[in-house]
Amino acid sequence: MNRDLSLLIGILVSLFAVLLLWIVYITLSAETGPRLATLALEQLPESGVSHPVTAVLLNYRAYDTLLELAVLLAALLGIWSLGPAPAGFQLAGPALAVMARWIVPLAILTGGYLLWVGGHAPGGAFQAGALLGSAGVILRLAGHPRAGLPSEEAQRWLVVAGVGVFVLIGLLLAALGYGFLTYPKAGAKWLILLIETAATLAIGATLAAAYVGGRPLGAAPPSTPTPTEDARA
Amino acid sequence: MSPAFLYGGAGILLFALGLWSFLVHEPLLRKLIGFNIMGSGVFHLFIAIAHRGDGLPPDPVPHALVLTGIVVAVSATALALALNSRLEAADANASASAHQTHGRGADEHADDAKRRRWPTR
Amino acid sequence: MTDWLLLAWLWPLLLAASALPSLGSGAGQRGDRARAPETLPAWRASLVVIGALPALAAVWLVPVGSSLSLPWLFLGTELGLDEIGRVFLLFSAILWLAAGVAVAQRMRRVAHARRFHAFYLLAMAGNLWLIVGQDLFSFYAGFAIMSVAAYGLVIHDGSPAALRAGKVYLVMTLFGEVSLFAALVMIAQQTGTTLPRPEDLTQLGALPIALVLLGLGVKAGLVPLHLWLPLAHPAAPIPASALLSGAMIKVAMLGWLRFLPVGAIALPNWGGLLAAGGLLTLFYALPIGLVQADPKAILAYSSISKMGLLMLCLGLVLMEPALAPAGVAAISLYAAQHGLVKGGLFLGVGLRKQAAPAFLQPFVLGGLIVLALALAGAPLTSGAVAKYGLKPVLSGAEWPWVAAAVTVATVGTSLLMARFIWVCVHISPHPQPGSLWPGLAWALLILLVLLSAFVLGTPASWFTDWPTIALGLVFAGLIALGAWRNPDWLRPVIGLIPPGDLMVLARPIGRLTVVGWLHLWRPLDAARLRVVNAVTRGIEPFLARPDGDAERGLRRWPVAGVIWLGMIVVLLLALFGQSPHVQPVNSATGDDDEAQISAARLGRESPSHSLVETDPGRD
Amino acid sequence: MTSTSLLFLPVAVPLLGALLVTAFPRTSSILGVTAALASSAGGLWVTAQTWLHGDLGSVLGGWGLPLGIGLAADGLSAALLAMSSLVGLGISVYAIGYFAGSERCTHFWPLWLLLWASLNGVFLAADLFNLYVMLELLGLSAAALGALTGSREAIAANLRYLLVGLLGSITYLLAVALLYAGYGTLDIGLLSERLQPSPLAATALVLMIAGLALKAALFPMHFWLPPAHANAPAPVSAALSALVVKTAFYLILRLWLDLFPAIADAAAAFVLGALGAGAVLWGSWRALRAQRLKLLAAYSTVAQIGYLFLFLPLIQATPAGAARDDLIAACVLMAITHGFAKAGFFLAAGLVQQKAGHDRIDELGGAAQSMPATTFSIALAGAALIGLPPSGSFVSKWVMIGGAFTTGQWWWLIVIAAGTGLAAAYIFRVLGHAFGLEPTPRCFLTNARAELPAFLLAATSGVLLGLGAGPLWSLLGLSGGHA
Amino acid sequence: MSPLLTWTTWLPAAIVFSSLIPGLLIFLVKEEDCNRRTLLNMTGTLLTLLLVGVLIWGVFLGGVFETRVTIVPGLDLVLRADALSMLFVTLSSVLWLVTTIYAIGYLEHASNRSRFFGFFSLCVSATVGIALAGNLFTFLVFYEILTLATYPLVAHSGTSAATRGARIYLAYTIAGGIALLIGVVWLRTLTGPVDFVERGVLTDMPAALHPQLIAIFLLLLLGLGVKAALVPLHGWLPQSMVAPAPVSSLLHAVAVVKAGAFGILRVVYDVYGVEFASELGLLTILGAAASVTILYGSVMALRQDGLKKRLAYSTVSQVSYIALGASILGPIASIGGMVHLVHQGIMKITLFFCAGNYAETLGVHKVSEMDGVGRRMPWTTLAFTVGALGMIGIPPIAGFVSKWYLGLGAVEAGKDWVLLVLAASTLLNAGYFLPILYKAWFRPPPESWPHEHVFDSRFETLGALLWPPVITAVLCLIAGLFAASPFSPLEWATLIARREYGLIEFR
Repeated sequence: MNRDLSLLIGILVSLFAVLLLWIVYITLSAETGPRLATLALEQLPESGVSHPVTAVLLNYRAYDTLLELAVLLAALLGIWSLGPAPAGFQLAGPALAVMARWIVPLAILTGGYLLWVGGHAPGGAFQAGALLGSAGVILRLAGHPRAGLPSEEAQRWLVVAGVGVFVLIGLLLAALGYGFLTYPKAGAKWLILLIETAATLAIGATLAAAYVGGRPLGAAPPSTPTPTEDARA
Repeated sequence: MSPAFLYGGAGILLFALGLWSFLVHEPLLRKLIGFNIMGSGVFHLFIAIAHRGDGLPPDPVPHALVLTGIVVAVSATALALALNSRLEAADANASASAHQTHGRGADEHADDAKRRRWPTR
Repeated sequence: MTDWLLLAWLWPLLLAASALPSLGSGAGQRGDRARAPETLPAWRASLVVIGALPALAAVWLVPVGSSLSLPWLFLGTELGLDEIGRVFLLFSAILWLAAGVAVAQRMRRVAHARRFHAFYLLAMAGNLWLIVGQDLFSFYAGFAIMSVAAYGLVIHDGSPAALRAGKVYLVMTLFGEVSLFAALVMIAQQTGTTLPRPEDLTQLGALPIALVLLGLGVKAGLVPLHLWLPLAHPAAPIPASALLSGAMIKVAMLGWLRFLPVGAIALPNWGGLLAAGGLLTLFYALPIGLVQADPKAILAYSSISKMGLLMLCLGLVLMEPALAPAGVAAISLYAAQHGLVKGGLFLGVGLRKQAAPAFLQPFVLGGLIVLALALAGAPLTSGAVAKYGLKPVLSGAEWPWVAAAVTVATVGTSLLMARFIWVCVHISPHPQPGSLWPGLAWALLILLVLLSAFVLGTPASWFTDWPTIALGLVFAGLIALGAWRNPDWLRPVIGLIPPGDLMVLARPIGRLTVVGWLHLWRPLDAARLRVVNAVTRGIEPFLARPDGDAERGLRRWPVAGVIWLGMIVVLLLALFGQSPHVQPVNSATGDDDEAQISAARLGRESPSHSLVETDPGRD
Repeated sequence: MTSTSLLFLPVAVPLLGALLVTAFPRTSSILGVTAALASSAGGLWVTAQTWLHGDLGSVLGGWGLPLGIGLAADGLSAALLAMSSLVGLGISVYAIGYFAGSERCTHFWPLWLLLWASLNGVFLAADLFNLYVMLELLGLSAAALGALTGSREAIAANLRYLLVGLLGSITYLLAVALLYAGYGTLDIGLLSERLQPSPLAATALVLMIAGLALKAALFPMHFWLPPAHANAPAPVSAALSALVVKTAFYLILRLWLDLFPAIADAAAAFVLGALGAGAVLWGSWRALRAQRLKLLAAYSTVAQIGYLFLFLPLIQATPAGAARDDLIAACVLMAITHGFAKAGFFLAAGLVQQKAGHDRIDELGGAAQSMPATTFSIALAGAALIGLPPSGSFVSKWVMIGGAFTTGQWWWLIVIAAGTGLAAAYIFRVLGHAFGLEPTPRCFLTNARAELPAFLLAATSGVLLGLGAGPLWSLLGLSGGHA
Repeated sequence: MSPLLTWTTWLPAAIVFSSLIPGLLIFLVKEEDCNRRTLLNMTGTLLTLLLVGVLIWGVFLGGVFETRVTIVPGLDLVLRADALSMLFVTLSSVLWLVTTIYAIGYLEHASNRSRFFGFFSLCVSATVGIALAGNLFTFLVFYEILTLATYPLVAHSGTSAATRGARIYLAYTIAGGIALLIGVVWLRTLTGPVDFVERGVLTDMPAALHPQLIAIFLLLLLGLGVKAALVPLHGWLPQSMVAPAPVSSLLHAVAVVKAGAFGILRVVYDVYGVEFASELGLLTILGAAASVTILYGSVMALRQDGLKKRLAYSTVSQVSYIALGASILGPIASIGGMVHLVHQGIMKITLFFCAGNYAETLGVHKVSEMDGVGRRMPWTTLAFTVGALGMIGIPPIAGFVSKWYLGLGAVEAGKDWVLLVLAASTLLNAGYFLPILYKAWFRPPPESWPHEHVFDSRFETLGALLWPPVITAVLCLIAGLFAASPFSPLEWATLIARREYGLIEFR
């Protein structure tokens, strides 16, 4: 029964793909207007950042990014609601421990750099957050039960920070009369940077906590205090 | 055969492949991989759309959309994986407990486990 | 003065209401069955007598021809008193009074006395309302109340015979009532008024006339419809049967006189039919009466024959309108006379059976003989006077031989009366106390009958066809002599035909219909049941089976995927089906004119309008 | 601050609430309820503004339309916003009692407020990609909420729901990509002006409808809904059935009416109508055969969604004008009434389940009889589900049948008649158990705080929306701009 | 006149609410709080009666009373007091007062009384709503609410038989409701909003639409026929006799069954117009259905041993008199039909009260157990006799009047076969009522009653149980005896008929 079903799906999907290819061929070959590119690029100077993608992400369509962070938060809350975290991995062997001791600070540093460079070159909150998250994953693999993350209480604040800062700034701007998420020309750069840093921390913590896979356990791990938190705090 | 169409066409093919594997393969992991391939297919299409001829800088908006799409895909996959791990954990200890109490053949347990209701709240 | 008319029937109705069980007293919840039949207090027993007084007063106080209209009562009642009404009111009131005295005395200690009194008063109210009321509604209302109440009187003592008689009476009366109702409706519609005078009734259709004849025929005892009479009279208590025979069956004549165009136009065929019916009844009842053993049965059959005579005369009058004035007066006189005499005879039989002191019996017998002679129309009696009244009708009628036929009937009647006296002589009385007042009332009644002969009749009328009467009596004497010498000479003949003659046939016919009905109904019912069972058996498993998880299949991803993709394909086909309008505007490959057309079309106002208007036909 | 610039409030307030509740888990229920109050106030405020000033629209970020993300609130979205606010408030008040004392309460509130934010976001969004992100947030939080009971069925059902949601969203995203490629803008308003009938537009429409049909559980693709809604805790299944499923239908209606009027044609509408008819019949039949109360309610949702899709062929066949406005308004009224009724029904069913310990219908007699207020709310909600007067769905069925007659599509009548009959059968199958020989309940309201929200929601759907349908007409009248 | 004008708008609505609001409040009353519940009940009934009195006085003065609420543009809820509605509203409010007293007595120690009286008042407000409905939409709304409100009453006793009966009742009425809904909407799409107008709305419809109009009439007849218990659709009535006596008396003898008959009158007179209906040949269909029902109902009643079952089948046949009256073209026949609406109500409610009394006091449910009941409970049996004789059509009780007018109207319209139907029905009625009277009055009572319940009251049974049947029996007599007097049901029906047929001249 499954054999012919998958065959049927195959045929249907390929038919579907042919149609889509034809459509894409027509639309791409037809010389459509410049779409939003020219407009976005012209407005770039007032957006407070020089890199166009970051401008779109954090200024023109800041609302989308806010919601995207909320999606991330929702995913984590969903994972936490499923129950306590499963037991962590046993302490890493010497090779992994050494590598972790090297890789984790490096990841944090490059994350910081990526965050900064986002303003004028490809980079920004998400890439930096991803790196921090990977650092957390490595720590978790290396046997650290809470993937380098602080107590549950702190984790909740960390995770909330990203969306929180964004929303508060938006509301503040609305209160001041500029309109929700409408940055004043002058302060745009610093506001974006502030949002980016908060977002980075939040994304890093969220991804690490998501990898842990459940509500963090109460007890702190017996192993050496990891350098990461204090470095960043 | 402009490069944009080439790249967009590849995106569409990726989407189709992902869709096929998402629908056909029964184990969850293969479904999730299929879903991510579909996602990347669409993102390739977005990137292809962003191309404005080789001289000009590409259209930043699709790029931003792709970035957002990726993060959304990641979080969805995370939640799906968490749900799946809970599911397998539930099956595992259900079959374990079934084994001690009834001592019947292994495969029957699996069916029983699947059907036995988890005590609701 | 006219409000006596209202009082005539309202007074007995109110008394009947007061006879109802009082709320709080004995009819409470405790032992309502244990007590012996309670004897009615004197004042309550006398209600039945007082009830008839206003009617009697009305006869004298209300001038003839006056009328009292009460638009608000019932459906607009019109009470009045014409000649016929006055005569009927007179003899009915007298009869209700005389019987009332008997009821007051005789029916005090008997079981369910209170119930009998209530029904008696109700019947009286109905009868009087009927006579006094001129319009259709009053007639029908009085008729219905009287009939239903009479049922209560007939089955009073609850014996199986009484119950059977009651059932027959009720069924036939209801049929009569229903046909009367239909007739009255048609009369009201065809004449346009609810107060039909003979000239309004001239253009009545055949159906209403037939229905009136049929409806009232049941009450009058027209032969095929008379079956209930011989059963009801013997079963009912004496005063009740007196009234049944005396007052109640006369109502039919009143109805015919009121609702048939008597004297307005000639109704040859209907008149002939009625006359023939009357004749048949006249001659049918006599022989059966002769062979009856129960005195009340004999009297019943004599009433039937007398009613037959009246129907004959009415038929003749209908055929020959000229006879109307004299005929109507004669009929009502004859009816009155017959009512009083028949009532007297019945009460006499009652006294004969239960008169208290032994020494009164000869007087009772004497009275009975006098009344019998009056009924037979012997000279110097009111019967002769009444028969004299009928002479012109019989002689003037179209059928020459009718007068002869009537004389033969007179002989028959006298024979019947002789038979009756013979049977009365042989009744063994078992006296009961308290028959003084009924005796007195009876005596007064006989006196009235005798006096009426002299008051009303002319000398010539005293001796109408005395030779036939004499012949009858001689003949009766011979038979009596024969029977006296050897009593069992006539034994085989007596009791040959049971009282309800044709009723004998009723039982087999009843059984036949029931069997036939079952044969018809059973297969139908069985078929219906079979169908119902088949249907339920068909649905039952379908419903009962706890249906498995029909959607488990649907839940498997490949299946869901196929369905989903299938839906996409269908939608695409639906949209791409109308290819012209979906042609891409700026497609490089598409031909140019196609693009122009769709562009032109889109040139006008917002796209949604254009699309829908241009090709409404296609969807 | 003109009213148009405050359009973001219904989204921002619940979002902020969610963050607060996440940060302070111990006081989550009090914070949660205050946030619920605030967000329903915000939603109702936007509806009031739309009622007074007509359609509102504003662009976030101050960059003008093509670039920034537009928010729009016309009659249609204002009405649904009002529904989601009121129903949300009812569910929140109920949830306090329902989750009191269990540690699940800390998980419920944040996810619930995120769900609420995404609901309001969908109703207000005027940008296609923004809608995608909102749908994702909605799908994720709904799936997470559904799995709260932690039972194996719940987790399996919600995993399947999540996958279905993802498939739907990714297809929707593909359509967005195509539209952006073809017409260069993401805003619905601009797009509807630039859109010409072309294979691209047709494919995009089909993709979007396919994706959203999955999320709206239209008949063949409804397989994920019954287990997901039946195994979720009562307030969550109320939210899922009453609100979440509605958003997908709202989007289809919005796209059908505003974005693709030129492309959508009668044949496509007929296909969707036919699927709707199938949903009505199959959903009602399965509800009649369901053994558990919540499964019955879930299948009844499938049926009611079918009714909504029945409106599409009718609307498509009626030329623009008062008749078409009536039909659209009736469709919205049906959606809103079902929202209130189903929320009331699920909350009441939850109470019955808590009291009886199970929700097998055949053994519910005792519990149903001992809580008159709850049974009365089930009756009122049931009347609304069947479409008996004086409920709102009666008025919408009246207009629907009228539309079927005027457009000559008489075959939908058979479906409506059969649907109503089956609905009456399964509702009164439940109510039949409320008249057993159990002892007489002492008084009407046994536990006011728990029973009142269910009762009020059911009463609104059963009576108020029926008699008070007028304001909705004038609210929507504003949107169409027609006569 | 202005103050007078203003209250003419809210009076009809006030009447509907005067029974609705106490009903809703009664739900909240605690079970054992009897006197507050009775207080609410009595205020509801008396208030409604008072307002109806004021309404009659107002209508008599020629005032036009109309409450109009537009729910949706093109759809408005209209409550208007015209002559026909006054007839039905007076009947239901008077009988509601009597039945409430009876119900309070009957359900002395019963369970779920708050629930019972709550739904009871809802039913009455629905009936009043049906009576006062000014257009088909309002009629349909209240028609369906009546179904909803009566279901819990039929299922009140909670036994399996009750639930089964209620389920059957519901199946019929919901199906009827759907048919009615489709018919009404179809009509509305053809003619626009359908307000009840004295001489009918559809007289001048183009010929092309006639087949549709006939189909619509059949649908409406199907919907209304369920409640009016026309033959194929009457199955629910005998089954719902499991309901307690007050329910079966007010609802299944007056409110529910009359709603169907009233609906038929409305459709024939105020929607189609009786001349137009006869043109389309609709009246013959209605007449045939009514006649078949009359005979079938009576024949079935003959075979029932259960007293209430027999009365139920008698209701089935008697209600079709009204339909028969409507189906004969002519003012007199319609007078007969309309006045029978009232007469049958008061007579049948008397019979059901008595049946309830027998069941409650003596535990007698079957006709075979009724020997000698007249001796044990004379006043109840007397009321039963008045009602039964009235049903048969024995003058001077009310039943005769309507039968007379029906007969007269039928003969006027040249349909003599109707007389045959009336005659047959009278005989059949006698066939199943007189044996009961015979058993009650003339048979000796049994040794002990099935389960006699001795009340501590002076009368034969509880005062509240005894007085209602006596009052309604007296009402029957008065309606019969004083039929022709002003303000009698007959006069009012004549007024309606005169307006329906446009006979302007005033007698």
